[in-house]
Amino acid sequence: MRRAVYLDYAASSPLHPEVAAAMAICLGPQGPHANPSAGHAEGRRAAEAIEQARASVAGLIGARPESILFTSGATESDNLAILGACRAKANHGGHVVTSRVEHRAVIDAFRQLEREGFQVSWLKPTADGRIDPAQVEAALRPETLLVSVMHGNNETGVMNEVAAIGAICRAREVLLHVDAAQSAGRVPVDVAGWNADLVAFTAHKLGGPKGIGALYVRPLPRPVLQPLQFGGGQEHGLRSGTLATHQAVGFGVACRIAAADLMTEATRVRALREKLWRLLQPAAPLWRNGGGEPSLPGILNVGFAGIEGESLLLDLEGAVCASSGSACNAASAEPSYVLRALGLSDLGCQASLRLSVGRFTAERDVDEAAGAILHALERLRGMAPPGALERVR
Amino acid sequence: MRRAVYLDYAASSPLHPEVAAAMAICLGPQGPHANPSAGHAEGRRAAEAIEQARASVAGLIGARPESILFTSGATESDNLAILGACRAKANHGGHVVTSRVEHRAVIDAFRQLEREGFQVSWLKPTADGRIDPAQVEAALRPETLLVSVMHGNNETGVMNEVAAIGAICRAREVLLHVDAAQSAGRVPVDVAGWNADLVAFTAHKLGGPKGIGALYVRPLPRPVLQPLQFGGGQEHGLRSGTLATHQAVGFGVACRIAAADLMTEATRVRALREKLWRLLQPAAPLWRNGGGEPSLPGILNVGFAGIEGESLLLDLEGAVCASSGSACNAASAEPSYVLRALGLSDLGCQASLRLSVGRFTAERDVDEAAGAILHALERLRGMAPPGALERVR
Amino acid sequence: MTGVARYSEAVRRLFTTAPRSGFLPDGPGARRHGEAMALDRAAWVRFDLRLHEGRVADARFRAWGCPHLIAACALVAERMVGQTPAEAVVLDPVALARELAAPPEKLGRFLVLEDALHGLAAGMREAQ
Amino acid sequence: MTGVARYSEAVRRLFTTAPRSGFLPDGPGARRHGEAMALDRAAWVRFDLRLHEGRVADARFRAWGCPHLIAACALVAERMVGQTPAEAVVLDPVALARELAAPPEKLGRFLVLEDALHGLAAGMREAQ
Ligand SMILES: Cc1ncc(COP(=O)(O)O)c(C=O)c1O
Ligand SMILES: Cc1ncc(COP(=O)(O)O)c(C=O)c1O
Repeated sequence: MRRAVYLDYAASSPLHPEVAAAMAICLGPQGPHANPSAGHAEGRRAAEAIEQARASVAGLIGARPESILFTSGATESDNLAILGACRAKANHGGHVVTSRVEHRAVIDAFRQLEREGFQVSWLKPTADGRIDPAQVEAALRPETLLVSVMHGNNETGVMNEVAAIGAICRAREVLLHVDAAQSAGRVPVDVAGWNADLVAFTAHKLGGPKGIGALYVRPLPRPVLQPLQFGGGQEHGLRSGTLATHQAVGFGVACRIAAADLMTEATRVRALREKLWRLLQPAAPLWRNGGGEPSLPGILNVGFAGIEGESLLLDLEGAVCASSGSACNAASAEPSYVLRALGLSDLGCQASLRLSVGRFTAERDVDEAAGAILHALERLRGMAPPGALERVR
Repeated sequence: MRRAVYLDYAASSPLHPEVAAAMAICLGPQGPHANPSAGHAEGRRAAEAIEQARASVAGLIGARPESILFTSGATESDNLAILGACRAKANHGGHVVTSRVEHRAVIDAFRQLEREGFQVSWLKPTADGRIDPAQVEAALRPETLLVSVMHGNNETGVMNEVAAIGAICRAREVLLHVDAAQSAGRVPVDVAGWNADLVAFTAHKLGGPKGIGALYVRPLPRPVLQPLQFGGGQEHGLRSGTLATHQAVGFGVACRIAAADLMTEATRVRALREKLWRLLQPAAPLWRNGGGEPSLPGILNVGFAGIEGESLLLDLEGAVCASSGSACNAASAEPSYVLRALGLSDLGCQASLRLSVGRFTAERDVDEAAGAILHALERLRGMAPPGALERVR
Repeated sequence: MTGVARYSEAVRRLFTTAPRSGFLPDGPGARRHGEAMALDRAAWVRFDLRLHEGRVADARFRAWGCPHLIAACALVAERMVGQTPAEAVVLDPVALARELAAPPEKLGRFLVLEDALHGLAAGMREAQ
Repeated sequence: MTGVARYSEAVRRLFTTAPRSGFLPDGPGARRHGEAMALDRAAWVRFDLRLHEGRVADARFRAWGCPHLIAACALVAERMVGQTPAEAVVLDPVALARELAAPPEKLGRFLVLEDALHGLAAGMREAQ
């Protein structure tokens, strides 16, 4: 039996076989099993593997290895950047800026800042889902400490002009944090060109293992961070805890692979996505959520009139793995706050499906998936009460 | 060439081959690569693998799966327990109790609490390195929020009577956190019998992978925790971030293996350690740091008069991997605060070596290591200025 | 501490095969329908019945909503056939939710199903 | 962001072979020694020399301390041989630390080594 077509790269990307192989060696009998903090030869062997990985991770985003801090994932990186920088700067409050379409890891870190007495300006996206640099500029105050804006959105794929925002922040000496979890390894990321102070990303969105991420910390001027967790003093004391050698190695290999053919792969993936969009046209009435450019190459968010997302996903089971809204809160049935912020109705959100393609998606997968989706839509719409096509959108 | 004898199990334990195999399957082409938060079939397959692992992890410490929260390691677990419970209880202060011989992950979390306005009572160990339950009782105040005491010490192997401390805390309705990073999987851990509210441990000390740990959270009454990182709401919202399926699976297998022969393995390892101690006797003058019972089976901390630890470790390179002081701050040359707290002089600390044995240590390893150590001691003492044997201890 | 969202075997079967979904075929007797909609609760349900010789001779449903709701409609339509009109419109939504192992937050949708049956009952009373 | 503690090849070789460590063998000429100890800085160094015909005819060291210190002592002892007493006791601790790629926090130990040479110089002056 053929496995379901995996169109959920935005939630997590399958591990690259070369990454799996490198990790297996690391975990194997001859691998560096010692604690990389240990001073002895076996410990140094582990530390060297980690430093090599750090160089590969840094290379992907145009940074120096010293600027990369390993974490457990983008959630931790986002929190360390946002909570860490703000807590280090001000004990009881200050002004910070972010948007309504960030990932929960950012949104919820800012909500925590609010509880700690900070004032948050929540920027609304434009109709196409973007944060206008002028909006950021208008939100800044003399006492603003930090701006956090994502590079590519995890639900719609919409990308922000981070460099323009960075220039504004730099001119006003406000820290800029960028959540690049969806974009790193999928489109070029140039932390220096952005003028970013902090950039979060994660291995499992780019072919690496789950459970390891990175935070880029600008070297000059280096923002001060209060750690989230204290202890052995690893990662310059900013992120204590035994480093996971095999995880770092896997992350490093994944970054090297991603960097090697970034542009050709982005072009290929983008073409697949557009083909999928074309193949779905017979299912009109349908619409695209945040389809404008620039966009991440792999994400297609489509709304289908008259459809309820949970039933669509179950109908697709065995044929297509996809996501309604963000995978991170798939458990909750709440309509996506990202799509709501784009002006979609609750029903429109419920009628939407996120299809995301990536490195191992082939033409044939897209053909098969489109066929299965058209079939499911026909069945469900056929089952719906008369008028649903007009009312549910 | 034979590899150096690995006597640094307290810093990190080599991965069990069965753990490596289970992880390799998980990371392989047929493994559950999807995001375990995703609602589709592939996501559920990953979530099921994680839940199975959670049950194994819970089983090791006599807990129910619902009481286990996955983290990135014991450092995070300790911080989440200590900072999380105290911040949730009081915004600006309160009284807490811990000891001077805790791991840095605990010490530094309490230092952070001090900066946040909490008052910390730092208990001194008895001469043999233990925290007397009566000391804990004496330190409690009406406003005490939390006590944190480790089960087994990572440098000396000395074990505390956690159940007695738990009974005291329960009677006074004070939360008890136990750092069981060194003991879980090595000696029986019974969180219910201890009356513990929070218990931290980590996979890589018991044959599992680095980068994943657990926090046991008592179900009834369940202590309230403020998360360290916010986001997608995984782990009941207490620890957001995509769960790493392969890491959880590896942790689960390691716990199952450890639980299967806990007592026989502890007995075997203890006998090896005592043999090592006997074999080192020709190196007198020497002494044992915290040698009293009860102790973790695998740790032997020995001081050798006239010796400087860094030189001893380099001399042993290629023959024995061991640690002077705690592996977590091997980089710093500061004398171990744990040994200092036992009353050792700075020189005595510098003259001390932590030798830790474990699952894959064989008799022959101990014989070989003892030979190499005796040889190194003879050479270094022969090189020392006259009087060093008397002065350095 | 992760909850794994699941559907019971019954829900999967009923949702996948969706027996009695769609349009009511022609046949002898009177046609009745009942409909209820609560878009904010993500439920929209319609039942179409043919009554013949004092019994439900045939029944169809149409629904927009989650798999549990669709499965519930299929089950209700199935059970109606052969019942008297009075029997057909009686429903214990809580028991139904339990039977289909629906999570508690979905009970609101089952109440919409119940409303559609009430509409059906009203229509049948009027026709009497 | 992890620093990997390392020893240079020279330090490893000098530490492992420790040439000129131990006791000074008998021989013609005068024996001199210099010693300095700073246990709080983890350094204790002693040099033993034999002077013959206005030169250092033989030299030995003993040391308690870290590998960098032991390597430095070995290097200094080696270089002394053949030098005049005045040359033998001259040392630039900073240059030596650089030569052995010792981390900056270890400079204090090299100053103890320098002190031992000062002691040696004092002993030689007295003897003159
Ligand atoms: C934009 C964005 N930020 C942050 C995250 C969190 O990443 P992780 O699950 O690795 O913590 C994700 C993915 O879940 C994401 O898409
Ligand atoms: C007693 C104790 N607590 C906590 C830790 C921290 O564990 P991890 O490195 O997995 O964060 C360790 C080991 O380093 C330990 O020995």
